[in-house]
Amino acid sequence: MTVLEQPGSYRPTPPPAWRPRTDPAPLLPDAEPYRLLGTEAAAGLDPGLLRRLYGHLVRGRRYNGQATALTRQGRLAVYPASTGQEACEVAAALALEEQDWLFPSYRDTLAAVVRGLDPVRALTLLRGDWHSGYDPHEHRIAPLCTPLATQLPHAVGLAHAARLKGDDVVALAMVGDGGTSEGDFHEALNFAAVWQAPVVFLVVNNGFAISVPLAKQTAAPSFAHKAVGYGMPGRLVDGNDAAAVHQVLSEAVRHARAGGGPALVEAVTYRIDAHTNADDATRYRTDAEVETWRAHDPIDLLEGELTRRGLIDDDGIRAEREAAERLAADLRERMHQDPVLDPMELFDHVYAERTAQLRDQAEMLRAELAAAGEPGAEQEGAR
Amino acid sequence: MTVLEQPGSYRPTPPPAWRPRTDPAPLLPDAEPYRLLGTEAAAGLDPGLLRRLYGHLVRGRRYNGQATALTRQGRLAVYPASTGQEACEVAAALALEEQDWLFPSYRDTLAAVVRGLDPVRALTLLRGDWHSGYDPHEHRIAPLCTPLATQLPHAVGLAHAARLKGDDVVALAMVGDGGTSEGDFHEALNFAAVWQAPVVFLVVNNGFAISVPLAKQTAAPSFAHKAVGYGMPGRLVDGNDAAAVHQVLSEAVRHARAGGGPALVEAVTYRIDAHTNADDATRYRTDAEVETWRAHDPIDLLEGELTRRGLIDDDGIRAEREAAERLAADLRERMHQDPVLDPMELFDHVYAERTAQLRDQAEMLRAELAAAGEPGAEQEGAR
Amino acid sequence: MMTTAVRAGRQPATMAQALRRALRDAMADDPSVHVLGEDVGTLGGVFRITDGLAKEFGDDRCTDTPLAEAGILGTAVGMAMYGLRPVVEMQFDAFAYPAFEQLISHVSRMRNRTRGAVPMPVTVRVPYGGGIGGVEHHSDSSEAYYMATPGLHVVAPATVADAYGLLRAAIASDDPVVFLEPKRLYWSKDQWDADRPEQVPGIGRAVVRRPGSSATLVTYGPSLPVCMEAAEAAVAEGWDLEVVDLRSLVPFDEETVCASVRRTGRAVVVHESTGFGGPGGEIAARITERCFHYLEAPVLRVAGFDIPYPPPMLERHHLPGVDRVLDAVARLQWESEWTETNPGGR
Amino acid sequence: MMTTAVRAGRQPATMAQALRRALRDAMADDPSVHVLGEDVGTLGGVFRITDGLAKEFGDDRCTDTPLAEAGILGTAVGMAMYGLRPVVEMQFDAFAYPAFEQLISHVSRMRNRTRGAVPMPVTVRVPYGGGIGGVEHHSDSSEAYYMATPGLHVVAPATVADAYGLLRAAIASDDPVVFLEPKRLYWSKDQWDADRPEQVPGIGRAVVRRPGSSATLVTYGPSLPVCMEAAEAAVAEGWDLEVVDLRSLVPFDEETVCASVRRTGRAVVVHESTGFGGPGGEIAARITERCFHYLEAPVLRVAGFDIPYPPPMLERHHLPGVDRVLDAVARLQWESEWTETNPGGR
Ligand SMILES: Cc1ncc(C[n+]2csc(CCOP(=O)(O)OP(=O)(O)O)c2C)c(N)n1
Ligand SMILES: Cc1ncc(C[n+]2csc(CCOP(=O)(O)OP(=O)(O)O)c2C)c(N)n1
Ligand SMILES: [Mg+2]
Ligand SMILES: [Mg+2]
Repeated sequence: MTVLEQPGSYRPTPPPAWRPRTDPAPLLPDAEPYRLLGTEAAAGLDPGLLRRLYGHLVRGRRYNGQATALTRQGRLAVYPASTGQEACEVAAALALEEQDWLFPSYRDTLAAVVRGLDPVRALTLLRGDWHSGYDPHEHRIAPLCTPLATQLPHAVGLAHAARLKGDDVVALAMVGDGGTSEGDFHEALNFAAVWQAPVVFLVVNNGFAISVPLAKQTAAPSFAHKAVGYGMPGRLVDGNDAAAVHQVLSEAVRHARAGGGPALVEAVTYRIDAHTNADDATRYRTDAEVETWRAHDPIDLLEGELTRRGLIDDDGIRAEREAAERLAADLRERMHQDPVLDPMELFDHVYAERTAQLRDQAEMLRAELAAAGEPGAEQEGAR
Repeated sequence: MTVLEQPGSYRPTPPPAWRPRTDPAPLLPDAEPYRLLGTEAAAGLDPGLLRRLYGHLVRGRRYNGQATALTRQGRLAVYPASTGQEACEVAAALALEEQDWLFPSYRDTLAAVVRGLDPVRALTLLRGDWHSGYDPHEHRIAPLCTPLATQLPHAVGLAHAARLKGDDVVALAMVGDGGTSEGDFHEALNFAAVWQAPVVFLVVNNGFAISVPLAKQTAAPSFAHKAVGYGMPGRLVDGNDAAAVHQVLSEAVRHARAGGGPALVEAVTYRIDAHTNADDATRYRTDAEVETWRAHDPIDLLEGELTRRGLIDDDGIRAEREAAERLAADLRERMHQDPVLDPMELFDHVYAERTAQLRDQAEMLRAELAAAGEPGAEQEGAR
Repeated sequence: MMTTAVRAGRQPATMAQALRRALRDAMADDPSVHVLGEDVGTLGGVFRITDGLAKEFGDDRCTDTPLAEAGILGTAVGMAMYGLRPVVEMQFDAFAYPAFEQLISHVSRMRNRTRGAVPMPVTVRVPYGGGIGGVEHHSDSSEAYYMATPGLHVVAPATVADAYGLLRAAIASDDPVVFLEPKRLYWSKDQWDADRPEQVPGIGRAVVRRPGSSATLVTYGPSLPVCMEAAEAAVAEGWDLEVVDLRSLVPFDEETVCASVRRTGRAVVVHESTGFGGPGGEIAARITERCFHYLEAPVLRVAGFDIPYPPPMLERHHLPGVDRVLDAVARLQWESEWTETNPGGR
Repeated sequence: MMTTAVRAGRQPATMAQALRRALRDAMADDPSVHVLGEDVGTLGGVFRITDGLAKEFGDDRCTDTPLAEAGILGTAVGMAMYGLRPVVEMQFDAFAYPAFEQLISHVSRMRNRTRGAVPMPVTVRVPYGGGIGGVEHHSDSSEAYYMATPGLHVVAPATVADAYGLLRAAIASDDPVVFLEPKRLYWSKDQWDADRPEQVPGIGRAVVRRPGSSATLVTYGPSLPVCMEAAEAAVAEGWDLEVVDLRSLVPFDEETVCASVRRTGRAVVVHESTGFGGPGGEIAARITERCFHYLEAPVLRVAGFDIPYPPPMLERHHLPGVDRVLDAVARLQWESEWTETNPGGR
């Protein structure tokens, strides 16, 4: 199936509507994931940035550990840890400006926390307290999204709306390797490219969708190779190299901000913990595989770079670890306080105003609560 | 954003799960659509095949014209003509073996007819008689599919099932440029690639989805460039060059049959008629554009080749046209006979057996028909 | 441009014209209103409801999207998060199905999820119902799906004035509204003054279209004209039927419906959607719960059959027509039968 | 492998075990049965219902698919066209929504479209309902959507024996079956002999789980245990409640339900799904149509609130429990009240 270019005497005119719409070459990713740490290029990196990334990684790791521990204590309904993937979480949050928007998936509480969200509020959903514990507009973080890939078109719509209004806003949306298989992934990328919306799609490829390994998820050379099919650049990066992820994402964000349109970044990483605390990862992968990835740990990689370049010493490392412990202690303590929930609130946000039916139902619940002497009943009169 | 390959002293091990899964290069299409007619390569083509293609094109064009005329006479509810796209329709049908399956979209009645389906039965849906007028198993043609792109996963499932059973079956599924934007397109291609199912996807890119032009549908260099993102070969072909479409599809079918997995073929063509008889194409495109495409007509291209090579003379051309007229006359005549419909059949195929509720409803309708002296009532007793 | 075809003063106007005018006026009044969908721009929509909007307001306000319903609704969610008021057109009822996940999991729940911080002022316009000779997938009635989804308003106008007023109200609403446009009423006409549209009292208010005393027909959308005709025909049979047009299924105006049924003591719910699991079940059950001791007979339902929508040549057998409505009314156990069919009494 | 944990003879067995055994037996009996879904292979499903199947029958018979529900159901359609019997697992109720277009437009209609030439023997297993402390999107009850879709059977077992029998029947059916598995009953136990499963009389037959004379509780799936408990508690109040387990919503067993209600004269429909537009409307309306003159009181409904499923910490307020069922029974206008609330009589 090669194109034979041998013009004959009456060679037909080419189909007039046909013109290669974009040059595909620059849209294709390189064959190997981009890396910075340990390469000479790393020498040019801002030491301050590296220290910031490092601090977040160390605290992020501790945060993942503490949240997982809280599930064992019944303080969280469930926790999908990003242990091992912290470089992606941290870099995604730091690549954005204040006015930009982050669209996290359910695994990306850490990115939200790094962006400034109170860690306890970030866990509201997973704690089972309310569906989302924060006002998305406050830090410009969309609610942690559970139905896979459905947050991607939201990011496109928001970025498009901002662009139409002339606002300087980029949206960064995170999705897993499994999530790329959903139709919404495809539709979102296509809308973004057609509208040239300022969106950066970050595929956090951690090798598994629960138990399903990459080979059962895609046959593509990489997820980054999908980009050319939408007419946007695709980039492949070592997801455990915080500096590389940060650089690639920052460039993509800058490109989008400058009107260059969307980009797709695939970060190759690994989920060190099970899918969630409820999952048993030994059913579908070997400890040996986990170990090979532990040898490529994002914290070690960055710590190595910092140490080698004399940007951190043992005291510095200890200080970061202590900060992480303080964060964990604070989280532990605050999560041990029972949240105060008002059951009557169940009827408050279904619509801007309760319907007649909801008023009846609220009345019924109020009466039940009153009969049982439970809280919630008394406030209701005031509504 | 280039990959810097400068190994440092402690260069981190590469992410162990990372290996380029497939070599992307052979999956990428050439920049220009593949053409045969008018090139020297055409000289190697089987004259018999060219004559067959030509006959089908001429009859297909007439069929499109006649069916459109029938809508004006109220004999068809609606007709989405494939005028100008006949090369794709004919080549798709002829690229398949007897045991293979065709999955047409609503515009592809012609492909079904070329595959052997009675032209009148092929029009059942569009006539408003019943939803599908044929047993799909008879010619291995899935029902003409209206919800866009939804037939693509069906093709994948069927081809996969056949492969699991060890049967030698390839499925060829047709979809429009607009249809590629749907999530089902994405999911189907991904499943096909992961399962290495013997499916050929043919994107008939006729430049418009009703009124929406290509530039509002995709920003990709071509639809064929989407293939690499799934890990299957993508090929681009001049959709008005029947010989080229046939060759590319036949190769893809052979490849799939041999266990090589799926392929994506984009045929670049143009819809000469309006979207359907109900559409007013002057609202969204110019006559001048249509004219440039008329100059690249699939029948003219093939007729030119045949004439130049002395494979057809005026008599031969006349004979084909007469055959087309006979087909049209037959179609006209048979379509002027009112179909006989039994309203009671409405309850027969909802489930294998009527539910109690459907029995009640059938009884009600039977009584109504009887009261009105309409047919349908009398048969019912026998059910 | 057909918009301007509606001249000053009360004139015959079609529902399509009123809808178009509502979109135009909403866009003119509020720059945050954006229309998006398949073919809504250059073409003006396959039913021409958005005709002229792209020309008047530009492609950015009235946008031809790629062909992907989940993508359309999903991007609308993002636009709404940023403060816009997207009005989405689904080309036909059945082509809204690909967008169900976005509709159910996000459009209907985002406000609740965020404790009110992120409302979803999204209007989803759905040309719906049959009776237009459409081939498969072009005549579905899917209101039952929407009704079963808390967080959505579900509206179906049946008159030209309501089409305008309710669409304006839908677009102005801070909650998501599924706006069902009865396809076969698009070209129905009423006297209507485009420059002084009647006030429609917001979403959630039913209206008595015809007062009567013998029984109540409860209906909405494309079945309203059927019920009005049935009510006229019923006069000859000695029945004086009241016709209630629900206008919105959610919120459901229990008050108006129940007041009517309490007065008449008998009710028939009429809609085109399939009967089993359709909207009529909720309506009949609710009326019965609230009005049981006023009822002389069970609330009956006249609906489409429990089958996939039939092919055009058979659709007349499926659609509830005047005769079926009258048959149901006849089965409402009028005096003479009452004692017969229920010999033991209660 | 947990399958083998069910030993010979009547033993305590969980619904999860019975479902697993049903899949296993169906696959062993019929090579055309294929299981597919997310994590159904190596992991055995997030609820472990497919545990061991991939090992026993190979990856081609029990397949971990890419993560795309429309793709799963859409390919299942193609597999069914080729003569296989796909059993699809949707990981949770709410994650079936992306597959709605395939379900409505194809799975439910293919037989009808092709005049019976292409039946759709597809089973869609849906772990459904709440009460398991799941976070958002993990506790939906979406049976109303399925009920409103002609062409689908809708089944919901409530006992271990039914889970086995109905799943076998669903897989054997030549029609598509949405098989709703009450998540919170997965680990409920019954005495059950895996090697001699009780015969279950096919899909479409309700069963009286507890005979009674005062009123009928009509329910299914996760609400059955609630109703049984309520019936026991009601004895103390002097009520002898009959409990009807529908087992399948489609086909709907009018006969059994109406026979019961005609006997008792009173009925309460109980389910977890939201009330408005939920399954109970159809059920109540249908009972009323058929049994009006036997009814001493309107058919009442006890259902989830008309809200998106609440967060885990509040779900106990949402779920219909024993008290709400008893409250509804109390409102069935027993002798003394009857005259009070309806002074004029009828
Ligand atoms: C639409 C949808 N289907 C299924 C699920 C259930 N589910 C939750 S997480 C998950 C795996 C996701 O894998 P991936 O996208 O790779 O993200 P990761 O968990 O690895 O971060 C699945 C199947 C879901 N949340 N949404
Ligand atoms: C899911 C879905 N959405 C919308 C439609 C309505 N519709 C029918 S044809 C069409 C345009 C299709 O364009 P394309 O895929 O390019 O095929 P073509 O008509 O050009 O052959 C649209 C929007 C549909 N049939 N299905
Ligand atoms: Mg993953
Ligand atoms: Mg097209």
